[in-house]
Amino acid sequence: MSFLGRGNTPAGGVNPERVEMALQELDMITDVFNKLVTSCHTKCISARYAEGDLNKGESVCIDRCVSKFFEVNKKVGEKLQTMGAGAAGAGATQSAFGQM
Amino acid sequence: MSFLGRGNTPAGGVNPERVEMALQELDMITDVFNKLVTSCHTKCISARYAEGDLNKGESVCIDRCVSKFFEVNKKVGEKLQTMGAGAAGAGATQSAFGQM
Amino acid sequence: MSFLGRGNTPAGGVNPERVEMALQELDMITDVFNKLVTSCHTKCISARYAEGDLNKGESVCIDRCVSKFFEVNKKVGEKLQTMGAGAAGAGATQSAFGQM
Amino acid sequence: MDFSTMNAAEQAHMTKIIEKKQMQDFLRMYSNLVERCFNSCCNDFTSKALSSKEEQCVLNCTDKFLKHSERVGARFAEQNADAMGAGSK
Amino acid sequence: MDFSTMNAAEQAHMTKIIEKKQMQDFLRMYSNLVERCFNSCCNDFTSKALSSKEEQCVLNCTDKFLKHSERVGARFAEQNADAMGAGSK
Amino acid sequence: MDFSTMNAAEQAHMTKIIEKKQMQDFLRMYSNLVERCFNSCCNDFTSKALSSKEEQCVLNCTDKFLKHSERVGARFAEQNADAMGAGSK
Repeated sequence: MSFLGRGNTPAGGVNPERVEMALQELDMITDVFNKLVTSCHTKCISARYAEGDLNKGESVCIDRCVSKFFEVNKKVGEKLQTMGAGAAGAGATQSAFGQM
Repeated sequence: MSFLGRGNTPAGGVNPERVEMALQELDMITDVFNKLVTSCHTKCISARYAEGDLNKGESVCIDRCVSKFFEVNKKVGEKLQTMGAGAAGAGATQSAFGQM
Repeated sequence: MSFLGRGNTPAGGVNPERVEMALQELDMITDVFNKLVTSCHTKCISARYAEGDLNKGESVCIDRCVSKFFEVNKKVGEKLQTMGAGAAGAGATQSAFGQM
Repeated sequence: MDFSTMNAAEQAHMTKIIEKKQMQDFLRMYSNLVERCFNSCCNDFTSKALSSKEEQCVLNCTDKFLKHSERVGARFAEQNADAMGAGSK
Repeated sequence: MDFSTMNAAEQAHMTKIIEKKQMQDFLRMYSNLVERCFNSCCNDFTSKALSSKEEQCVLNCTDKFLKHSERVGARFAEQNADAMGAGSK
Repeated sequence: MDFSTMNAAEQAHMTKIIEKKQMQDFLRMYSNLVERCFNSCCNDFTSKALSSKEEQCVLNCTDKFLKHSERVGARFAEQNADAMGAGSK
């Protein structure tokens, strides 16, 4: 997921652009992780809550779920690159500011 | 959706209040657009994904969906103005800070 | 919900750390309030919308719903403290920055 | 929430930020309301115009949601006051 | 949205912020797309590898979602232009 | 994520911001947990008090969610490490 470029480094101080990019990458990772937790909870965890431990079936399901989620992440990323869809993402921002 | 007022302009520099307002309006538009995309996807797109193109029925549905969503946006806005409901929105903020 | 500690106060100016903490607490309260509104709406309000007023059954349901939600909030908080789960929360942040 | 430990400059600063947040809260509430009432009330896309039945549904939905939020807010404030009375003193 | 009342410095400042927001919008769209297509297409967890059927579903889902967003964006821009023509002049 | 290209001042700055984010992550996780367990466990509003059955459900729900998150986090870190080993070197 290290697809954000990096700016040039100054000698000693803080390069705000580079910190900004690292933070954007961190927010992205946190966002993906939270979606992964929610999706795999929906797919694997019974909502009956008869006990507090993960049972064998749930544990195995989680491992496979994370693995498949990463594969889907990769496929979607490749598809977006093929389509050159960088532009399509910011629909509202573009629609609203088309005249600038 | 241009319902946010504008402050006075200084001669050459950046008026932070006006930039702030424009950003708030931009965030609002982005938020509405994202909700529109999600709602019309739920209403119009079959989750079977047998093909990658929009079929005729889906395309027509999207056009009508956007149109109806704007009408609902207008009706809700008018209703809120009638009710003078500006106050009701920030429930938690007010509940939590009532004593200040 | 006043579980965030407070820093030392300077004489006259603004202590950014303390303001930061108060804002974090405010965001938390707003977040909980919004979830409460959504959950109790799902539990208590019929989606038929035959009239604009809350009926007797809906009103009583809302009161009980808020009360139960606070009890659940308390139970979850106690459980998290027992488990010392402060660490478990920031999964992605830790996963992504484990090597720092 | 208790601000008595804050000095005057901090309280003034907070008040300004809170006013900004209230505007943001209001805008988000507005768009949530549009989304919620659209999703509940509009299910027929054979026409692009809102039917009178759909329109009435949207008005009732808005009305009821605001009354719901107000009631939840009132109970929330009571419970919060109770919790703080018990907790912080 | 109308920026004609802004001076050059303000417009330049806005442009920079908007570019940053477009990047964030794109990243969020990406993760939403992964979540959506995963939830719709993956329902069998007897294996950890994506089946060819699931993979095709994900590709179609991505494709269709982007076409959907583009169409919604086009209609949105039209409606917005109409609303502003009627509202602000 | 790889911070080796950052200088010491930048790393210190990042560490401080990350600590703040971890607090925010924790608070959001807390409120998500309350919402999730409330929605799953509470369906009877003939009383305002939590029944013992509902309480047990909430405790199990909390317990299980944390164990779920930990397991997902462990797999996530492994996959991320794999992806970065393959991608950046």
